[in-house]
Amino acid sequence: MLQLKNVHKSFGKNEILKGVDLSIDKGDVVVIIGPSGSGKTTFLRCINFLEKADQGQASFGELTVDLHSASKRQIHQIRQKVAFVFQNYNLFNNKTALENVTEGLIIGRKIPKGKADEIGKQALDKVGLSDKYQSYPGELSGGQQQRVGIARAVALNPDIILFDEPTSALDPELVGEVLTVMKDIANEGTTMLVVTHEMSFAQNVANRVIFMNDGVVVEEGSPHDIFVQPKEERTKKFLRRILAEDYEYHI
Amino acid sequence: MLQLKNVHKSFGKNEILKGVDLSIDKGDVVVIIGPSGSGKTTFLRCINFLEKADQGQASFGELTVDLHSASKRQIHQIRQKVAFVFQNYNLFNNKTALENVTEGLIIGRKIPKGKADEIGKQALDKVGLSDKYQSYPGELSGGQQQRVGIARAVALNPDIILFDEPTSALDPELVGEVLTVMKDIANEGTTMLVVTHEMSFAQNVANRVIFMNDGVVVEEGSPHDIFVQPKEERTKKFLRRILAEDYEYHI
Amino acid sequence: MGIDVPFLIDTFFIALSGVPVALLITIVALFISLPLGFLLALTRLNQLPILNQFSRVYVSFVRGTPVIVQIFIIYNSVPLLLARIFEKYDIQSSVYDINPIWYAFIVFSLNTTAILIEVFRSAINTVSKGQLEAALSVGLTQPQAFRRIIIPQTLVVALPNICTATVNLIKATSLGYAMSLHEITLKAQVAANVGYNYVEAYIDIFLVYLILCSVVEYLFKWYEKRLTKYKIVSV
Amino acid sequence: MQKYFDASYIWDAFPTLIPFLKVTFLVVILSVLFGSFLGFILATMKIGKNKFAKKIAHGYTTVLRCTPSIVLLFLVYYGVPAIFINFGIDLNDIDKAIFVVLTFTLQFGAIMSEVIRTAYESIDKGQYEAAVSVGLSPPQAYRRIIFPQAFVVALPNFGNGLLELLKEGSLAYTIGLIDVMGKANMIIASNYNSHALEIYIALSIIYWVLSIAIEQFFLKLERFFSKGKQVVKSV
Amino acid sequence: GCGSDSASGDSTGSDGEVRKIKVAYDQASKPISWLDDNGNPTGYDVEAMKLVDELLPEYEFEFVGTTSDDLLVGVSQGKYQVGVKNAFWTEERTEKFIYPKEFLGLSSIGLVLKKENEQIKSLEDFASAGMTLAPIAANNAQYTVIDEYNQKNPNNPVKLKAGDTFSVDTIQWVNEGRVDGGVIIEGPFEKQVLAEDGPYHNLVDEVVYNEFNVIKTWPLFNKKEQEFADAYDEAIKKLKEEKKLNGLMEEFYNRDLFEVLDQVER
Ligand SMILES: Nc1ncnc2c1ncn2[C@@H]1O[C@H](COP(=O)(O)OP(=O)(O)OP(=O)(O)O)[C@@H](O)[C@H]1O
Ligand SMILES: Nc1ncnc2c1ncn2[C@@H]1O[C@H](COP(=O)(O)OP(=O)(O)OP(=O)(O)O)[C@@H](O)[C@H]1O
Ligand SMILES: [Mg+2]
Ligand SMILES: [Mg+2]
Repeated sequence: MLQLKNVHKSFGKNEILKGVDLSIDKGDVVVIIGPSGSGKTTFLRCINFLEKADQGQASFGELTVDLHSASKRQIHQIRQKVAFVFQNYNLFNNKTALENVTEGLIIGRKIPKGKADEIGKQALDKVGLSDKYQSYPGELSGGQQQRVGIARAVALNPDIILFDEPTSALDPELVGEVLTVMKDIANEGTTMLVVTHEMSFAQNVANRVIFMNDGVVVEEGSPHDIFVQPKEERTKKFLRRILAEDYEYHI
Repeated sequence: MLQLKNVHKSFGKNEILKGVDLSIDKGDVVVIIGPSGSGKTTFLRCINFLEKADQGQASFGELTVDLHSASKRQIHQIRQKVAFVFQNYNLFNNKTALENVTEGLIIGRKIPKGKADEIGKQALDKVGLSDKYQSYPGELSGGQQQRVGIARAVALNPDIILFDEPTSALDPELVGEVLTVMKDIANEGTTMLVVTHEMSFAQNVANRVIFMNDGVVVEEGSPHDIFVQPKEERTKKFLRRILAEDYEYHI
Repeated sequence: MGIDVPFLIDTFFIALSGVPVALLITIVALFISLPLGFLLALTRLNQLPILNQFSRVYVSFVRGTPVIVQIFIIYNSVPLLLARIFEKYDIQSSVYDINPIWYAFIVFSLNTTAILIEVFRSAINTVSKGQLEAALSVGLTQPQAFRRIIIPQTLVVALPNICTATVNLIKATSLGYAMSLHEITLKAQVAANVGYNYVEAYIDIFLVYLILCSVVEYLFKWYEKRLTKYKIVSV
Repeated sequence: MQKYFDASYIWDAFPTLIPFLKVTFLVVILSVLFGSFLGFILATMKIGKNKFAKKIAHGYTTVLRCTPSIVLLFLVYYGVPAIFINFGIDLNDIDKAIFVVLTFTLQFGAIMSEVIRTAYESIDKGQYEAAVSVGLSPPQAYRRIIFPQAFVVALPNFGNGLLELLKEGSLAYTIGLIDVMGKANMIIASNYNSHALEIYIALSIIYWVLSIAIEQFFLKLERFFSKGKQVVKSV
Repeated sequence: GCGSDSASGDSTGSDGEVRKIKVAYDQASKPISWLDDNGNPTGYDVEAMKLVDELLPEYEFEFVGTTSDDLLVGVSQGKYQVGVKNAFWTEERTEKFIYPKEFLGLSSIGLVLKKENEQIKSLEDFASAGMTLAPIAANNAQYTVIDEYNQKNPNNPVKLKAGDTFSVDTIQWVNEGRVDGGVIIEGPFEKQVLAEDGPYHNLVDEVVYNEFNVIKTWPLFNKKEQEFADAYDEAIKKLKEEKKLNGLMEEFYNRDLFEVLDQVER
């Protein structure tokens, strides 16, 4: 359903993405892991044109666009198909939870307000925020804010939702709350591309895990392949480091 | 070495601490765990007079003071014995790493600059920042900043160091870095009182764990007592929730 | 209309000779109002009962009324009051021998203080409480913590606004002519009176202030760069 | 002091002065309107990528900040018609108020450009990204998400600028446009310069009340528009 | 070059076409010129110019109220064709403006003093006594008078300071003792102190006015208005011959200064 080919991106002289390919089928839940600075965030942002790639193609079903030279119309078309959940939520501070969810529907999609409110409420219900329609972001806890962020993405009924470390700004007790919601959504068959450090989520929910390092995809496969029998030395080293504490405690 | 008795603290009508007692011996590493809002931070802050308790005594060896009515001189005396490591580092933005460490020595303790620089460099070396003496906080990663925070506390050579969730503002890869440093310091025999969500640290490093809830100490004992055979229902419930993810992954 | 060029040039230097007075007033006013504004800003932030109310009323009056009116009121009523006080306590010096520059110091200090209270109030707010707590926790006393940690950081945030306030202050000193102060505007106007060369005089006034204020602005920018060296990377 | 100070002059001044607020308001309101528009354009130039436009906008701001208002007023009052006369357009007969409004528009524009720029820059870039990511077009994102938030940030400074303008507006009198300040001067003149203190006290009370009202109004506005705003602190 | 005669300055007098003239006046300089409570310009200078207007059918005067600074800039630049502000004559000013041949009015200028200093009759006396003088606005003719005296008497100068018209209430300052004396024109002194309803009539026994000079005052013409200035000369001459101005003097200054015209030096 979504194919990305040969995505390149430099900041100044720094080449961050050195030709990344990726193909996602409908219903897939793909998790990207990798060390800090390896280009995971940059990659997601290129897909959504929040960053303009230097080179690369994206195909959504029929529609194929060049990531570097896409026209305004094409960008708009793709953004309609893709939703983004940000690490630091980025909720609209001046809108209530419900308005945050309906903004894209009413203004972006031209759905009548009544209908949009209905969709918005359903989405908020789904993430367990039935009682927070009228709250402003400032009145919500971190976990609740991130759930609104997810509802905002879900309500758009996009072809795919991109998550960029959706739990890393949360404190430990709130992480569970958000992961549970993501798991539910995945189970409903939503296509998802998730950058995360939550290994348990990757193990339990993903059907494919991609390990990125230094701007390239080093290794990809099922969670079992990657976590239990990684082939590449770099992957092993990374997993050792990130899982160290947890192992230590359980041994 | 440090005894706290009957610490009470309210904010407005909200009673946050409802008579907390604690006794720490030289060389102890005590970890406080407990749900959000249970008063852990408030308790630490009362010890250091960053918050003025409504009631309670603190004894440091000979010196006994009333937490509510301590004089400026007494407060200053106690602060000289106690160091604090903040969750969000709170490094002095306008000072280099080295100056951050030496500020308290030169200005607070009146140690000559030459000598203070020497102590400061040693402390920074200890936390692995030999090459960052002249960096400003803005130029350091989160993990490095927190290590400067620890060096700043260590350099004061205090009787006890208080840590308030020293790793919770860090991203997962940086957590290890800071915990390692803390473990080293503990192994050198420094007395430490640590609020943390890092269960592995509590298990491996602490010689006593305290579970706080709702302004009181619910249960305390060795890590084994608390994690493996907790007595109180509230403790069990809390542990189940906070450990849930980790378990899930390892099962 | 014809510009009298020799006059233009001569008067430029006459106007320029008013710069020291303008600068003296500016510097004295800043010297008084920087610390005073900072202290009063603290009283407002800490909601000290009486001082807080006082500084609110004070700020609102000073910011709410034109400077020229304040000058007038001070210049005309203070001597009256002083004269009575002198009389009552039998002080043997004449109120009217006081150099008017003292009134300028009073008016412009009062004014700048009011503006700086607001500038500092918002700037202090941007320095997180944690900075003070950290300073106390490493054993600094409260005054030490302010001097070494809080004030330097506050200053950085406040600097652009202090710059604006200073430029406005320099321009406002031109109102000193109402108190017979030999500053830039008055000097140029006196020179203009003989031959009614007002066009030239205003061009000179314009040039002198433009140069003076641009230099001040430049100095502030330069100083700001130096102060913020620790900030550059974090952006 | 009673001998000179006659409070009845204060009371008598009010009814004479107040009608002239009309002129003050007219000048202020029009200048604020056009000045904000100009400020918006300048701010866009400063924020944008075009280096040349940036330089112009910043240079404009510096020069206008450094020019005393009275000089600017003369430059506009005499300079603008002088330019237009070259095109055969005679502006000498148009209302003085237009020149005053033009002067303050130019000045207010410079001040507002900085207010708008800093307000815009204070809004997290993520807000824009989130908006386009839910399918808003860039203009929609600005209109619906960025501007409403920047507006709240700009409000207090906008209020300050307005108060400043209100007071500066008294300058209009220099070219003979009679506003409250001008009227006060004329009352004093018609008393042969006597009892000026009382008249100025009445004047400052009017200004004070006015600015308190404006201040309160802006506080209300700020509270009203910043409904969802606490967020910023909590993140 | 900026000038007025391209658009509004159609040549005078021809074909009975009426030319509009803007007459600027200082609108806060009672009783010489001011805008009265009903919004009408009046005062000696203004009323005299109104009489001039009546005699010049080919010109139509429009009175524009403004401040002294603007008047000077405006007339020299051509925005106003003529301005009246109790202006005195100096050599240098003739470079900037046309001074006509005929003066417009007379101004009695003197010192306000405390009763006890009544014996001070001249600037020489005043200077010798080492007395202090109230500040005078820099753009005021009185400033020039004192300044010129100082130039002529460098050994015995008056302590001269410039200030602002509105911040200095000369009579009060003298009475208070803030200064020993002030320069003032007779008209305002009459109206403030001597007049029964004057605001300082209560000081009538405390302060005195000692005239030290009577000076001619002039309208200022824009440099391009020679033709108009000549027309003015014709008209004002006629008015003086018809003694029309003497009445105005009485009305605004309570005194006909034409009586002392032969003693006037300038
Ligand atoms: N706007 C930018 N300008 C310059 N360099 C940038 C920019 N954005 C990102 N980078 C650099 O690109 C590299 C990759 O950043 P990216 O955020 O994609 O990494 P990441 O894999 O998401 O890391 P993390 O796990 O820490 O979020 C980093 O070295 C970063 O410094
Ligand atoms: N300055 C304050 N004013 C009012 N209430 C406060 C203040 N500081 C803390 N509280 C309240 O006191 C309670 C305990 O706060 P505290 O920060 O001590 O909890 P904690 O155990 O550290 O929680 P966490 O794990 O979330 O840090 C909370 O309900 C909090 O809302
Ligand atoms: Mg990232
Ligand atoms: Mg806490």
